[in-house]
Amino acid sequence: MKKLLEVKDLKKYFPIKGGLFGRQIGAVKAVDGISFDVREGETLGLVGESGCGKSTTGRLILRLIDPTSGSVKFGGKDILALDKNQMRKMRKDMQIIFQDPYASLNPRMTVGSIITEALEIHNLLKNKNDKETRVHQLLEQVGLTGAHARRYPHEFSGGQRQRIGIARVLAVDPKIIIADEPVSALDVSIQAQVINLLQDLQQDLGLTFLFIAHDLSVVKHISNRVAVMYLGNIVEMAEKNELYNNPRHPYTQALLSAIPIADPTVKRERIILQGDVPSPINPPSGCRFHTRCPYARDICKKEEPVVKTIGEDHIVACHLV
Amino acid sequence: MKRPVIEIKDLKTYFFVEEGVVKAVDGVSFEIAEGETLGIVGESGCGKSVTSISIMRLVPNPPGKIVGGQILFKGEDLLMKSEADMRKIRGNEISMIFQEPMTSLNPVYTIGDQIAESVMLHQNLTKREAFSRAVEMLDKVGIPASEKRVHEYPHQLSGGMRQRVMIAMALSCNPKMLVADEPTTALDVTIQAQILELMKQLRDEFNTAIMLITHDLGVIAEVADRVAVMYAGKIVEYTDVMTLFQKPGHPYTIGLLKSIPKLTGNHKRLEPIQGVVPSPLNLPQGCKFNNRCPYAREKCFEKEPELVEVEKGHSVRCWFHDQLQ
Amino acid sequence: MLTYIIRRSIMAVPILIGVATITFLLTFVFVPGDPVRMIMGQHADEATIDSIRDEMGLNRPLSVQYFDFVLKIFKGDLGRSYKTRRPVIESIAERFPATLRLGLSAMAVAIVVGITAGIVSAVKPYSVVDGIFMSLALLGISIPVFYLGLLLIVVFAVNLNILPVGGFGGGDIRYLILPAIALGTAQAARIARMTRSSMMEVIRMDYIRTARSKGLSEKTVIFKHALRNALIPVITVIGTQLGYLLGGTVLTETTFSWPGVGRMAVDAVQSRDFPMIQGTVLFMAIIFIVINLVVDLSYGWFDPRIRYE
Amino acid sequence: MVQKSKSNVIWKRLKKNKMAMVGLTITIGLLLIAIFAPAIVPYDPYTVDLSQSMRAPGQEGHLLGTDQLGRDQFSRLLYGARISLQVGIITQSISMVIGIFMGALAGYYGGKVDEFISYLINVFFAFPSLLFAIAIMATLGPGLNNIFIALGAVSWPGLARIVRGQVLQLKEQEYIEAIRALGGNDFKIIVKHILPNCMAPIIVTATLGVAGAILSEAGLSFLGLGAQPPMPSWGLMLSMGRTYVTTKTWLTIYPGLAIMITILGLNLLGDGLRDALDPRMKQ
Repeated sequence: MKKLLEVKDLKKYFPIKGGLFGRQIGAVKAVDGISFDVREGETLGLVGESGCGKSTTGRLILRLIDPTSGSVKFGGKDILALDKNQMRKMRKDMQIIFQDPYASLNPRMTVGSIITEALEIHNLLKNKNDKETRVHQLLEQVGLTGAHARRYPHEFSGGQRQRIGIARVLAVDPKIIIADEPVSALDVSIQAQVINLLQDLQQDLGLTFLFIAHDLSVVKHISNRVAVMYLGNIVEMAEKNELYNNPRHPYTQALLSAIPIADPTVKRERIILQGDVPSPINPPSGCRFHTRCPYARDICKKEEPVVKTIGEDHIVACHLV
Repeated sequence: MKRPVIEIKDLKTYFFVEEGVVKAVDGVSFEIAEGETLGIVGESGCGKSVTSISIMRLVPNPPGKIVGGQILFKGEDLLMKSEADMRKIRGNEISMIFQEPMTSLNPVYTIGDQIAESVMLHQNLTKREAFSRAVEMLDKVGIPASEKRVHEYPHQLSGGMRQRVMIAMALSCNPKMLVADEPTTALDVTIQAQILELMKQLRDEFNTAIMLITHDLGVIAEVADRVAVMYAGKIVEYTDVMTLFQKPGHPYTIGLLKSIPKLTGNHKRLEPIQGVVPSPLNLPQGCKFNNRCPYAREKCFEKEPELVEVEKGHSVRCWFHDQLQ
Repeated sequence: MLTYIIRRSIMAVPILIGVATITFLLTFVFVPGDPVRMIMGQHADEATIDSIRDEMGLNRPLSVQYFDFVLKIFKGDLGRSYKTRRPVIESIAERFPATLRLGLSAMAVAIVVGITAGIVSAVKPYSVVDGIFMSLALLGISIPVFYLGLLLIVVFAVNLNILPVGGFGGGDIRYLILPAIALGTAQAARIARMTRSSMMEVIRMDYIRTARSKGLSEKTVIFKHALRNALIPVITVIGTQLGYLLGGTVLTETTFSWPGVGRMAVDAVQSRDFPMIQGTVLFMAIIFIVINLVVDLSYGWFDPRIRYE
Repeated sequence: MVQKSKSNVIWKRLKKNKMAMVGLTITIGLLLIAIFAPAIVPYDPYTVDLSQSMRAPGQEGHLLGTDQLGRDQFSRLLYGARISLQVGIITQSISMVIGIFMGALAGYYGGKVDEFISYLINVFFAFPSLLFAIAIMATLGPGLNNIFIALGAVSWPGLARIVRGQVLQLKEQEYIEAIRALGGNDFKIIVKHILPNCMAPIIVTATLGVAGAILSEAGLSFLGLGAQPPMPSWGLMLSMGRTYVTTKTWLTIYPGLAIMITILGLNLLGDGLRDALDPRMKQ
């Protein structure tokens, strides 16, 4: 399959200012050298706990935040090299869906004008009649009706708002959608509706997804491949069944064993990790996971592990594999 | 079965707002025994949190008010108690932990202060004794370097650590009952695992009755002994945890179980519950679930079903529960 | 904490320079016409005026004057009055104690009355007492201090004849009462309103629910858990209020013929004595900067999150 | 669900608040007085008639008495509303133009722009405001036009600080990110998405700012540094009345009352707007 998005050695350090004269005294290493590809038509899941850098990654790819270094190629083109105008055009192909359905829609605009705005930015309207038809069509595509266009966001439930956000994204007919925790703010019964919608759209429109989430069950359900992040690094990445059935990195193993399973008959051996995730300001030396890793050895403290390929499409960054 | 620590009978808590009356909790009954964990599960707005603050008698008034029912704790009705008597029970015999560890501790006092405060109040200890009790509790909940940590402020601790402090505070007076309102929802999954493990361990050690409120069926399956499923202010199903997952009796429970993605097995398409939770000011006539229920028939729109025991220890609020499986 | 204090203090220096620059611009650059001529009148001869200009250093290039001006401020030299030819700082030193006396008494009354009323109102919101307090507070922020001053004079000095109409009275406390009340009322009202709203906000916080769930009495919940948090924004208000208060002294001193810096500033404006105006305004600004620095530092005590920054 | 726009909801909330409606009534009343003063005054406010000097209220058809020059106080007070409202509205317009521009610039772009504007704001804030206004008036000389400049210069930093804070907060909102991701340009984002959503605190601040400006003008005129005779400025009238405070109290009481009612009305309206625009603060 063709690689649609190629990310290489992407880094983002947020400076920390302080001291007597407000100089830079350190950096939050939010994303610290990650590489991955997303193939056309697939869903790549990006999982990790809070502060691992997964949301920052999504924003870096879209250049909503400027990366410190690294490269992002979309359809073979290096988008970090684009100027403002070229980037504006490029944005049509790459879109984002957000986590909070209450914060992602302008409360002062009607649903219709929210969607129209997206169409207008990229001059996708032929004439005035076209506007209404397109808006209705988009709303229907996400399971709402044309009558909803005249209403304001506060008149909708969380799940419906998420649908409106999706309609806005679909308006510009993107090739890839970065979905940043799109269902984690929703109730269980509504979550399923939105997940199904996303899957239907992918099938109908041939979309590619980068699906960012902390919920491993959701990620497994929707993804083809899954990458696991810890403290700004990708520690393991594989085809989803391979990753969930045969996790090789100790962090992946612990993460999987920590998920509560909605079935009281399943009895598992839990790996309970000690302590908290260390601060990304001064991340641990060597392997970043060594402070919590049950198998850590001397080498883990000293040397950063290199990424190894251990099977078809299965990579892992651990000294012990 | 062990004797119940608490029995809730037909509890009703309403909120009187400008637009009308919200029947947040509308006739809820359940009981919890020593050392037992009752899980209360439901989606946002179903009344599970209001149930918990009703037990603590901390419903904000106005606009909220407990308008009916009984809360029997050690045989006495908490709703009949004076505020002064109630204060002797809160934090002492019934304790509570909350969803947001980041905001549930007072930012301007050390965690030692905050734990010791409870102990001094309820156990008549001196400040010095209370502080050593605080250190002991911090040890129990697995906070390293407790002697030093006891003098730290909440903002110096991570979310997981703060939730441990909340638990230490709640258990510091050896309560008979612990009310835990979504205690792990705000935490990461590896930290959630730590906290759930800790709660199980402490329950066994102190033989506390736990009421665990959550929206996460996974958490329920892990720690609950029995479960009450709530929808629109009412319990729709009430049974032990095995039965709930293997033989769910209410269409809402069935719907919930079908709509969550599974970690094991292959992935069929999810089957979501259609529609949205109705507005609490505008609940449907008859069964409150009728507008989303795939099995709804005429009767469901006419009359609301009672919660009936369909077999021993398994109650369901549905006209057609016998025809569902 | 020490770094915090030092950093905050260092940050005040550029502000001070900015304040000095604006004052300089106002008095030397934007003034239409020649200030010396304005003072000396139309009939003074050119030679006299020029010699005064020379004496004042006004014949040097502006940039030289500016650097000289800023440097002198750091040495505590605010120039000489056009009118009396005395150093401005001397006149200020003479008058400032009276202003300080007035300002401190007003603020002390305002803080005590304001915070007490705010707490009482917040604990029983929408009660009769709250209604009365908040109506009074609303009147308090709506009444001009000079009007309140005049009303107090009419009632207590003229009609009841129990307190003096004005003047300093050689430090007699009876002379202080009316001006302090006039000046402090608006501040008390603002502090009361802020305390109330801050308190009501804090009372809704999760940690207050936690405190209640521990079985603490309402008194402990309010005075131990809520108050300290609620006071953090109130302190900010007190800080900004001191600015209004310093401005208010000008009006109060004029109303009550109180011999402070404020009245001196007004007199200076009327006689177009620019170094004097500039000196008093600058001096008050410096006082205000120092006050705000102290206020900032006091956050550290109330809020450990800042202490450990 | 009935369709309703946001301003409708706000108006409904405002209507329910009795105090706010009192404030609104006072404010509208003042506006009408200011507009129609020439038509409703019983006497010309500037005509000196020494034979009518110092009439007590009610005497010889002078509702609120006359001053030392025999001018009708009631008529002068009605005309005074013109001056006060002019000061309030013009000053706040100046302050809003500068404040919103500076605040939006600083908040949206951050970095060096923000550092500079924030520094400017802090410097302006370091002056006690009335003293600063006095210093400006001393430079420019007394007069109404100079009051506009002085008070505008004093009040923009407050608004700029509020706008900056709002913009800073709003630009992190996901709906702003969404437009950026779609490729919307900065100017449109600020004007179409950010500013309309921070109108609430701007309106409240400006309403209270009108009150503050009127109060400051009265203060400056009271000190003799603002409006000059024979203008019927309330502050100036008070300062004249002060000379006779022990004998002719009506010359003090009524002008002061006029200022107080005006400020009270605006404060009530400002408070009401705050509650209506930010329902979180109430309840």
